[in-house]
Amino acid sequence: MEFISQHPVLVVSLVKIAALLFIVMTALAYITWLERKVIAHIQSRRGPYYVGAHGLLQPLADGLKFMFKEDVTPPVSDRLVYTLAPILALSLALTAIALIPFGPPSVQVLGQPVFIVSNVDIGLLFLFAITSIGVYGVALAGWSSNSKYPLMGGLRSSAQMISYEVSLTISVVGVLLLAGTLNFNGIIESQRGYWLHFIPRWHLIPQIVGFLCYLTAAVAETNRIPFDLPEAETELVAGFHTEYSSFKFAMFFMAEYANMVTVSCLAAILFLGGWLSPFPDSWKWQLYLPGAGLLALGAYCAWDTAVNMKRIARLQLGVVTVLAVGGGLLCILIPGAPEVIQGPFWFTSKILAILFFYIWMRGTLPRFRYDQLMSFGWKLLLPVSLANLVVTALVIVWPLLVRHG
Amino acid sequence: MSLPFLVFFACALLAVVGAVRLILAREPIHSALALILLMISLAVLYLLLGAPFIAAVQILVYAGAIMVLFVFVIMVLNAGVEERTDFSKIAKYAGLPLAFFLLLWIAHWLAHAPAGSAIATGAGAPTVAFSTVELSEQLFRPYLFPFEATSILILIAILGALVLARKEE
Amino acid sequence: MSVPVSYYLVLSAVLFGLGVVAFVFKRNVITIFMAIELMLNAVNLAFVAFARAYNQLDGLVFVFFVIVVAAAEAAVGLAIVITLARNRESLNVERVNLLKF
Amino acid sequence: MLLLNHLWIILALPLAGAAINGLFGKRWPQSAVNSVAVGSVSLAFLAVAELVREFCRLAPSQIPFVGNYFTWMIAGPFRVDFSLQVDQLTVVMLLVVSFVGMLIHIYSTGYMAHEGGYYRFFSYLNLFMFFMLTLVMAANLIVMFVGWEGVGLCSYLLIGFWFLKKSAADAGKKAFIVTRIGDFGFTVGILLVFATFGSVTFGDIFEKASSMPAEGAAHAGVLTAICLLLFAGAIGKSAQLPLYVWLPDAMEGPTPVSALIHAATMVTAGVYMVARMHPLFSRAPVAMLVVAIVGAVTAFYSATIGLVQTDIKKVLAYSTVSQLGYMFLACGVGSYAAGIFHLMTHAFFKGLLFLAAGSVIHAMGGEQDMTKMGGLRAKIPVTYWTMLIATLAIAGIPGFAGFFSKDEILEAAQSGPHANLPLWLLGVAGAGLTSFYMFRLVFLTFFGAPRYDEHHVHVHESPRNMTVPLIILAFLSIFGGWFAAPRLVGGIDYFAKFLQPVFSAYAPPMAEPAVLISEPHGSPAMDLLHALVGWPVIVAVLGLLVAWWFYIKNTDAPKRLAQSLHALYTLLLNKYYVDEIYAALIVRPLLWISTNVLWHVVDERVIDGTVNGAAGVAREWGGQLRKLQSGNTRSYATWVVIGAVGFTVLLLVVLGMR
Repeated sequence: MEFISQHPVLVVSLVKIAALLFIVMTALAYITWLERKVIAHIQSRRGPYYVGAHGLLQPLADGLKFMFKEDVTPPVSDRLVYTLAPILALSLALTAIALIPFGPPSVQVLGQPVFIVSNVDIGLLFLFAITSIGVYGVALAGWSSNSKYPLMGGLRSSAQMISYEVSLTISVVGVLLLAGTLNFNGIIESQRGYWLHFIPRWHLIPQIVGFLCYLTAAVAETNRIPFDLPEAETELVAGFHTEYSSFKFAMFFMAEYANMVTVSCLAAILFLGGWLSPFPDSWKWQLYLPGAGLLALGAYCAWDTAVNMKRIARLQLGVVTVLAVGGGLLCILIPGAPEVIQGPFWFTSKILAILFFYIWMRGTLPRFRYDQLMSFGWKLLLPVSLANLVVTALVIVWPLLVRHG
Repeated sequence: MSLPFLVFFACALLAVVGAVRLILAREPIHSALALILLMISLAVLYLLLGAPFIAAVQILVYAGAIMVLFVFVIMVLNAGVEERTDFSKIAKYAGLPLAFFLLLWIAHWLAHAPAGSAIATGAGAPTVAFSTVELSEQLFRPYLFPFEATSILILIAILGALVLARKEE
Repeated sequence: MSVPVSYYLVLSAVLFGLGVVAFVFKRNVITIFMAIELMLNAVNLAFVAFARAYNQLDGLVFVFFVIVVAAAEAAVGLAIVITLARNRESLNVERVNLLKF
Repeated sequence: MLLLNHLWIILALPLAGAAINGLFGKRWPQSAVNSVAVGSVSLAFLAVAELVREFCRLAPSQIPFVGNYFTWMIAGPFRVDFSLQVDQLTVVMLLVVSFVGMLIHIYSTGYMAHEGGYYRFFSYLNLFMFFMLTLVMAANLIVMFVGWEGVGLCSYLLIGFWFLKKSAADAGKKAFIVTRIGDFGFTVGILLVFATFGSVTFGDIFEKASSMPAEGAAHAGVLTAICLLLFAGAIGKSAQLPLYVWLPDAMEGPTPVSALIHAATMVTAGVYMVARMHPLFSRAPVAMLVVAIVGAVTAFYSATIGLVQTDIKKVLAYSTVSQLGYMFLACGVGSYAAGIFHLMTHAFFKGLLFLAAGSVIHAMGGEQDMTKMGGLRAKIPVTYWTMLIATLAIAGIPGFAGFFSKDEILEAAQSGPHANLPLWLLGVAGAGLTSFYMFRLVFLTFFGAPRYDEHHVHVHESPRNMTVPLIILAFLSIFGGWFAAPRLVGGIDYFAKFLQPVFSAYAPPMAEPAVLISEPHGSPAMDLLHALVGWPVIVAVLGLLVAWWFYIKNTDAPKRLAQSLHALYTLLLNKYYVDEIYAALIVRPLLWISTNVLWHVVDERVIDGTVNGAAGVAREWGGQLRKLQSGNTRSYATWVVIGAVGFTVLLLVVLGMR
């Protein structure tokens, strides 16, 4: 007991981790739902529809299904590694999120910032460190399955990840040069302020090239279309997780989405000003934006419930309506709540935007060929990001050069 | 038993286990994994020593790049279980004992470090961490030349690797 | 109360010794490389520990360089391993004994 | 003052010539090599001329003029500068060396025209000039020694110029080794000089020496030792008894070499050195006496050998030895000026004789045996006349150069401060013999009936570039001695006067300077008469007549005489068996020792044994260590570990670094 009192950090952190895990997990689940929906609409389908209103309970169902399916482990596989791989993948993916600040550090409880699990001085470096280990999940999975397709998939993905990690990192360095720090909050703070009083000073604008490079590399890092060769169904059945089933497969699945979230968060932090609002502080009405949004959602749900829903679905959507309206009212009426909610609100909205962009790409773009992938990564992406870095460095150093001759 | 000690011994244990596994494992992959485990625990120790930057680099470069390379190569070559040939006599009767002797000697020597000497006094978490800024100052001012030299070294290594691994048609 | 530096040094020595043993007793070229990496790591730990002991950054700088060199060494070494495996269909150093009188 | 401030130019010119010819001459046409060689030496001569002009402008206080160029070596108190100096003596030597050298270069372009290794020859010749000039211009003993050894080297190279001919190669080696014996003395002498005076620079030495008392015969001391040691060097270099044996053999070299090195310049280095060191010699009467005796004896002795030689060049060689003897005699009796004077005139007429002999040999197609010549007078007139003049000069016939110098020497020996009657007698006898064998040479060569096959040998006069030098030298052989002419009529010896400041500068108080004015005999006419009918002249004429009687009047007389005095004749013919004696006494024992002790024991057993033993041990160890090279990487690793542990133990336990 006294041990705990000695180390409040631990307690608070544990609480925060638990909360974050819960939120993220659900979020992941519903991101899958979102993806399916969006793609369905892109392809003019309806997508999940029957499990709950608008298929809202679909993720739940999937989760249960994964739980209760038989967990097949190929007898020829290397058991230890075979089981280790998915754990590694998911745990690392989730660990990375622990470094993300979802809101300003100023919001504190027990002297500990609420919206960030660990505010590391060199957070970015750590993030990259963790993601860089993420490769093992895939590689080991491919190797330990001890079968051809997974091996190929594992090789491919590890090669691909190594290759694109380089340009990913380099494309970020430009931002670092501008921000002058590796700390996320620092980076975000460095984007505070406005050009011409209304254009936010996000690194997106000076680092547009870097941003594009980053997005591309990120997509490749997360093995998503158009870079999803490791699990290219047409070529490799399902790539590295061909042999995996039930919950282990689910873990890979979640890991992938967790990674998506991570890179989106990173993009938001580095280029889009993190939890900063795009509008000048002077515009007070933005404080009520989150609440208003929720209320609007509630209103829509109410109308939908009233008009389209039948029997049970009515109940379900009704619950959603109540939650939305209640949440909205809380966000507006509780004193101080609007300020507190600002950061997370903007941050999540930015993340959602980027995720939507991901899904959108998946819906539209075809898949690369492997050699194309490699040559693109090494011969186009890397040089461009390098050039971006060099130019940025020059621009930053130029005044010094001029001053000191 | 305060936290730093707890962390230290945990990591130390992990590291030693990793090293031993590296030796005993017959699958190269297992050895690699053991080594990765060791490296990560070392990274934590670096954190404990207040060198977060080095810790990050340790994971990023060692675990994240070098070991990935190892694993990758192992997979490419599909390196199977290593066959046990008999030890070379010298290794068995001279190398092993000597190595352990060396080990014990140094350990003993360090463990009985004269009290008050720099290495006997406490270090790590409570004291302030090395600032990354100062480190970079060091790296780019007094150690600039070696730094550049290493960059050249890396370049040459890349070229060498290309030349060596190229399939000769 | 924090951990004495000498503890770290002992650990480093132990790891180094194990690295040596691995280096001497492993047969797989790749594993032997890993043994080398292990030794380097042990040395790094010692470096950092000393840096802490004397509160000097140079130790860290050296670690930095060691890591860089290790990276280069790994790249070249693994390239060699690949060619080796390609030419001799074996990773066993026992089989690689052309360098003989 | 250009050259006085840049004395090194005079040295640089021939050195450059040697370098250029030696490096590039091989591919060049003869004309190019000629122009480089002759050009460099001619320029050197012009430089000397300019130097003399500037020298004459100097105030007496500035003489000797020393030019110090760089510090060569410093070892504690031992300091050697590369410094050159100019005084009257140097000037004389420079003029002689550079002028005669130039003439001989020109002559060689004709004489060597058909020889292989043309560029090599001229490269050596230029190199010789360089060293000779260094020798005469040196301002300290070490630099002088450099020149001294350098000329020795060039002499060796040139004697063995036709190194494919064994006799030539051997002669070269002989010259080198024999002179080395003398040089050993010279070296020790230099060391002793430094030990005594703490310096090797002439100026310092003489300053210190002049403050030392002269060492009488009773208490011969360090000065005597020094002088004797240095004189040993001179003996070797100038082919005096007992080390003269190399010079006759040196005739194996090309004739121009004999003329330049073994008549005009190098062999006179000894005389020059003695004259240069006169302040020491003047204070060591014993040494002086030795010098004089060696000189006189050599003069007579080698003249006797010259009587019976049939090889034209051998005769000249022995006559050279004997003339050098005269020079030393002069130095020995304290009349250095006379010695140098004779050195100069000798350079002229002996150089001329050799060149003329060369011309004869050239004409005869390589024949050197006088018994196979004869009657060449009409066929090669220029050679004949020039050679005749030279003969008259060396024989000391009044009016010719040799007369004045030799007369001075003999007079100094007869009535000089260190007069010594036995030596004078030897000298006079030598003069007679000289005159005899020289005219014998001339008569055998140019008079009487041809004794060669006229169908095979097509006698022809030499080309212009050979005859012109002959003529010039002939001119000098006549008038080269007339500086001293006034002395005969009680006037001034301008040559001696010119050199007087040098020899009187450090002269010991007791000994008055060298003879300037002969003691009056009354009227100049009487003096002249007295000089003209002096013993030297008489014996010279006698020699001439005897030679005429033997070789023109009744030509079978020599044989009869040879039979009647058979023992003596063979003795002379075999040069007193000196070479054989040396061989028996010195060479064979040396050879035996070096073969049986140094070679078979020391070299084969000890040295080779050591080396091979070391190699064998290394091989053995290697054979053992080789087994470590198992090709097994892990065993290598093990060794590394063992090494590491060893070092740790060393650090922790042995050195106790804790």
